[in-house]
Amino acid sequence: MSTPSLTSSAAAAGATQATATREITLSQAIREALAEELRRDPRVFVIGEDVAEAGTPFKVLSGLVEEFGKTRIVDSPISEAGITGIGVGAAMTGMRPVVDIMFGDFLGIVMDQIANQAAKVHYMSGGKLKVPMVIRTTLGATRRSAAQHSQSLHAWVSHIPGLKVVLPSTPYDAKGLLKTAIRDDNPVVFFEDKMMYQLKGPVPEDEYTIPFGVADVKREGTDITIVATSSMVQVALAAAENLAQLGISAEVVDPRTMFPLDKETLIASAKKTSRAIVVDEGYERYGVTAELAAVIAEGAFYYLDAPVKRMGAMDVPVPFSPVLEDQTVPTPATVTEMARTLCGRV
Amino acid sequence: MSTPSLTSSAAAAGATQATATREITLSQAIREALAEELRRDPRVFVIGEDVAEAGTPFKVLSGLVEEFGKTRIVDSPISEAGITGIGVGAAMTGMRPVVDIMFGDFLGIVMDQIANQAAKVHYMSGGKLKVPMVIRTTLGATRRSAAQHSQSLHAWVSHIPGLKVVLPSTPYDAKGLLKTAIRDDNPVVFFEDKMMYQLKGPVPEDEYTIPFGVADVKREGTDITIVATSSMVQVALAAAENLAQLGISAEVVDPRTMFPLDKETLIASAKKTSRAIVVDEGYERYGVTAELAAVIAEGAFYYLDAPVKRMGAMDVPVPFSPVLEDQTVPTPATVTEMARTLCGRV
Amino acid sequence: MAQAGQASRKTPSAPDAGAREHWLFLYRQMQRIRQFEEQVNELYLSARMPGLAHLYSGEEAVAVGVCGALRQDDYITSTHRGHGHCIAKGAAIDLMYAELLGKEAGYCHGKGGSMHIADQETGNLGANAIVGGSAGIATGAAYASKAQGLDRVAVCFFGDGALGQGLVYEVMNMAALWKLPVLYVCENNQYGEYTHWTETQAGSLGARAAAFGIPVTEVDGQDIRAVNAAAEQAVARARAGEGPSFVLATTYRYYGHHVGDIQRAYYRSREEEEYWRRERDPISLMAAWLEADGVATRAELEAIRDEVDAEIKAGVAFALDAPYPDPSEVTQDVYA
Amino acid sequence: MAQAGQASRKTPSAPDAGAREHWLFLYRQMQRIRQFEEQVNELYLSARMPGLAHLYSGEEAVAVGVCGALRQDDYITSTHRGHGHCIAKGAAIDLMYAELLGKEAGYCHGKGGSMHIADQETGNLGANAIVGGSAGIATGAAYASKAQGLDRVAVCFFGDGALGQGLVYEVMNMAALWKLPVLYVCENNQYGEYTHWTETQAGSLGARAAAFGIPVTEVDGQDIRAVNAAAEQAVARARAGEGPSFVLATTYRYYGHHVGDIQRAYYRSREEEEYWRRERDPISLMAAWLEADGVATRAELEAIRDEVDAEIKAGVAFALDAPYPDPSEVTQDVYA
Ligand SMILES: Cc1ncc(C[n+]2csc(CCOP(=O)(O)OP(=O)(O)O)c2C)c(N)n1
Ligand SMILES: Cc1ncc(C[n+]2csc(CCOP(=O)(O)OP(=O)(O)O)c2C)c(N)n1
Ligand SMILES: [Mg+2]
Ligand SMILES: [Mg+2]
Repeated sequence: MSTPSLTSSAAAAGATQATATREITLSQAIREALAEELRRDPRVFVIGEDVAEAGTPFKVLSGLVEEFGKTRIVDSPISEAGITGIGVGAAMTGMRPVVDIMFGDFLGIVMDQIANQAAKVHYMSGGKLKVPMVIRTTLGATRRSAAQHSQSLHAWVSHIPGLKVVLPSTPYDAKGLLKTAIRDDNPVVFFEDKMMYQLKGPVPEDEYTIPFGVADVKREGTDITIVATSSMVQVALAAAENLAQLGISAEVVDPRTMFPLDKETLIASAKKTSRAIVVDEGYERYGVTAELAAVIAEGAFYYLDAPVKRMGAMDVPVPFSPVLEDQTVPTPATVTEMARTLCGRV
Repeated sequence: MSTPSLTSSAAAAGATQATATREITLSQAIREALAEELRRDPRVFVIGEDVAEAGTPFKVLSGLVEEFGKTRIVDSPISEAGITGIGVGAAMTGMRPVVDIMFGDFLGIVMDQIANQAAKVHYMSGGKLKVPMVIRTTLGATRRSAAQHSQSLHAWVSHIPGLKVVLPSTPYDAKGLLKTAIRDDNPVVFFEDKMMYQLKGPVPEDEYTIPFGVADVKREGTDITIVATSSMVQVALAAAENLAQLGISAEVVDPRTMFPLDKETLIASAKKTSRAIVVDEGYERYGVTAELAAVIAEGAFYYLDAPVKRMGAMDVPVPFSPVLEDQTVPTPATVTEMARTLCGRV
Repeated sequence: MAQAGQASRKTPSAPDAGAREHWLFLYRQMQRIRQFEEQVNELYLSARMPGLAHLYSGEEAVAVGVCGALRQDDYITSTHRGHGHCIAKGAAIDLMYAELLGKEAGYCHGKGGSMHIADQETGNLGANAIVGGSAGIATGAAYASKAQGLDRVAVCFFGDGALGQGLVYEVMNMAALWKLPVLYVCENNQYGEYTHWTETQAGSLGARAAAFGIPVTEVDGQDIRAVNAAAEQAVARARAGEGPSFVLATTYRYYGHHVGDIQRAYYRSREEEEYWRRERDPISLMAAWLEADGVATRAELEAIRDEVDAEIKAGVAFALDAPYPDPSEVTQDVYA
Repeated sequence: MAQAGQASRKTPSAPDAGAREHWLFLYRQMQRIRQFEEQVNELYLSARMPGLAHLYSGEEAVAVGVCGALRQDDYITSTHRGHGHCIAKGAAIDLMYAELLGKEAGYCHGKGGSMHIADQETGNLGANAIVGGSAGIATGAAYASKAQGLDRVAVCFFGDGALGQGLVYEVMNMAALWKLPVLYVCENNQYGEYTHWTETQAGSLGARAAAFGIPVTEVDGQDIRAVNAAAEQAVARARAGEGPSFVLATTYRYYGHHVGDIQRAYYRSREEEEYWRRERDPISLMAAWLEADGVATRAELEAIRDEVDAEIKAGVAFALDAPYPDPSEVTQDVYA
């Protein structure tokens, strides 16, 4: 909660800052972060499938190749393991690669390169070598893309020592955290919610970065804590709005980075409100909600009035049919319902 | 706790059974299970690196090729993704492959085939196709094998709907669970602790299977519950012995399958003792201890006298040097210490 | 209600009297795919289909030529661009549309959608949304066929882009080593998404299979006779226990990478698209040949086209009318 | 204390006066590897080394011949069987032993062990315990060299078994496509673990690289001149910006897959092992040639051997005496 002023979203909104801000989309925020870092540091380059002229299928990188050319915005074959490995080697030898893995679902192909190579090189070499690289990928369902293009697999990488894992939930956070990721000397996996690319939010004109490991209280409240990640932050905020109508004051806390994890802020909020729900779009079982819930249950044990409740994606492969898919992800309605139950207000 | 008599280890010890038992190693138990299923069902075959004449580097499969020949015990190239994919396809078309992935660390190479193919085929096809296959792999550190050959990565697969995940802790469990795995119509990932291959234990002469989703109380107790998996069950039992000396009665519960998870037994034990520790050899953060702790903290919330404590592997790549490596894994001493603290007996 | 287009028994490839049925069936199959895809595009443009789809238009001769050499009990695996393979292997139009619209009557009860149609009845082991992801499955099906002492063949369809995936090389090596009855059919439609294959592939495509000792046939993927002949030969080889083959078919996709890829000028020219449609259309080429060789009259071919048109219209109507799955189905079929 | 064996500047390969130094240096390097490994085996057998190790004995000419064509600022990546590559690229004997024994003074402060020795100073980007796992790293280092406008070359050493890993094909394709300065050096030592390579590899090994348009040189891996000449040529090509090469070296490992693999009769004969040791030993062959061509006398070669013997003994003693890391180091170096 004691976030440096420049990093809190309130600050971003211009409340206490002289800096001019404008509304841009999350997609634009990502693009700006990349463009600024590409300009600042000649070691940075982007590699991935259709990242150049196409600007990725999500058009997130549109325009970069025009400014930076095809040697710094590199179209690759459909070889995710290969480009990740090339990223690791290039990072070890002085570059700062940003590897684009189009869908987070493809992490299964690159886990060896991420978890056995990138994550371990620094430690195995006794601290001599390092791997300053960013893997940008996506998460999120409800795009009607079915089981192999809709997963949120950030739990896999969050489990692995040596990696840092980032899940921005607003354009402001996305830009500041991506710049930090690129400047970090470690492998960072950066998850973007595909459904949020068009989400608009205030972003300062001036340069800024956001430190890792600092949770952001997206909304203050006193009755219940809703810890939410990425896509689920907007869901939690909408639920908090519903709850306010019902006279329940919900605090929404966004950890922003899965590792390093700002346990203190999560625990402090739960201690204050004495109730907590954890909402994340990954599969619920053995997922991120388990870690966050366990951290809060342990850290706020003597303050909790009710068990910490977990709301992840349903433990099923993501179905295609809209009537089925829409049930698999927490919504403002289901989060509101859970909060009401937890507060004994049903 | 209400395990069918044949499946509890007490029964295996012959206490209530007429069946003759003998002491065999975990390695022999695995081999017996495979041999029996290979004899019983012509659809079963084993594929992996050096599984035939070499009987795997751990010699677990020694002798199988002599009985079943090279068409059923198939030496493959060093192509883990390839053989897993072949396993999926063969399973979909009437075979029952047992794919051998020598080190669990190599799961990173095969996660796409496991998590995007094997796990999802049944669901994506609307229930028409199925993938009855077993992936046998290993876990466990302290073999001085360093960061890429010492991991316990069962959290990754436990996260994925469509998979079942098994972690036996005794020869008895290993044999009964592996036979169940081979007969299951779903993809099952079966983790063997490399350090336990020579562990001996009683195994009935007669055939038996052990159902999935039934936790086994390895030792009864009243003061504290220690939930432990795989390699950590022996550690927990040793700690329980220590604790008994100190007048603390510890109950040791082994879930045996990560999915399906016998939440009831875990929660019931924690309710009874009002204190719980969860011990697992995977990395602690975002690992199996998080899920188990969260399940207990939620399910036994109104009964717990202290927060549920997690003890996983240290969140570092596994170091080579013995003086470093030995610190990374819970031991009888550290578990004893934690239990004492939790019981307020330090 | 479902009228599955059963793959005919394979027939000699010379257009003699006995073969007429074979060729007309393949012509019909190409028509079915072409018209199916046109309607998929319509459904997308009119916002009646959830999500996206990757159309096979322009590539029909590959799927149809290859599947024309298969038996119903042979296997195929398919890709994200899979409608053509499914239909060619015998899928019913109405059940496919139902799947694309997420309806209960669909092949996967709406759980799979465009990228995951599977149909056990016709040996279709499923489309796959992971590029190259089905190479293991097809090879495994061939493994099973051999282990079971059957003479079934498995066909793995994949695009030029899939040659970027290491898995494909791993399984080709094993297929060659163990003489598995599998055909690797590489559809080089010139592009992977928005990039020409020459920008992502070094050396020679065929040589990659040849390196494992797998015989490679390069065919004109717009010429159904060439494709079918190559497939017949490869299938015969596979059934005889002589091992895998690699068929490299040069072809072209008429539409964008998916239905939403409308602005394509930045990666390929309108002239190029027009050239292929005008000069290299597999259906027109086949029709011309069928007429020239006296296998069929124009009227007969138009009758087929019109019959297919009716089948397609009925299929769309069926799917639009069909109910969605019951919401409770979401938790079913996770485990067998 | 560490006496790093710096790779000498490359020299013409004809054994003229100016080349004498070059060849004697390479001879010394082979001796260092051979004797290093003998002592590793001793340390294992006498239970003074934690874990296992994969010995390079018999394959020395490959690492030494290739690294003899490299500059210190060129890169290598290595494998589980990595001691030879590390020494050939310039690692110090004592620091290597210290690493193998898990000591603080080791190259990785004891954190890496036998399978993970890395040494930035000599361009060694690390051994790797994932078969094929370093192919991306080497290719990435070559990528960086090119992007940075440097003329550094990266060498990826790997075994015949690594050709089973799809990753290798993925990166060869990109290396060829982008003309990266990388050498893929395949050490075909006849076996992957306990299986002869012909049982796991179909077709031709070299053709797999050739398929991507990568030039392939097959060399006798026991003949240091042949290896060195092939490497010189490939390195020159890489430095000139002409792209990757593939060197396929036929060689043999004298010991088991690892030090614990003592009973080998079930997968290879004693006669075969003896044949290679007797007829094809790279050190004996080089000595014979050096003497025959008058490059060095037997006495000179014996002097080198004895100097190396002393270096090895000192290295072992150093490592045995060296302290273990402080236990608190376990949580250090997880993040940079
Ligand atoms: C492993 C993987 N990487 C990337 C993608 C995204 N993707 C979908 S289709 C496609 C292009 C495939 O090209 P090609 O194999 O030539 O098939 P085509 O679309 O041309 O039929 C890509 C990159 C994917 N689905 N899977
Ligand atoms: C991905 C992976 N699979 C399996 C292993 C286990 N393994 C270690 S060395 C080895 C054999 C390697 O053979 P080769 O590449 O020929 O190298 P060599 O040992 O002969 O030098 C195997 C299978 C591994 N380390 N990594
Ligand atoms: Mg294509
Ligand atoms: Mg070898």
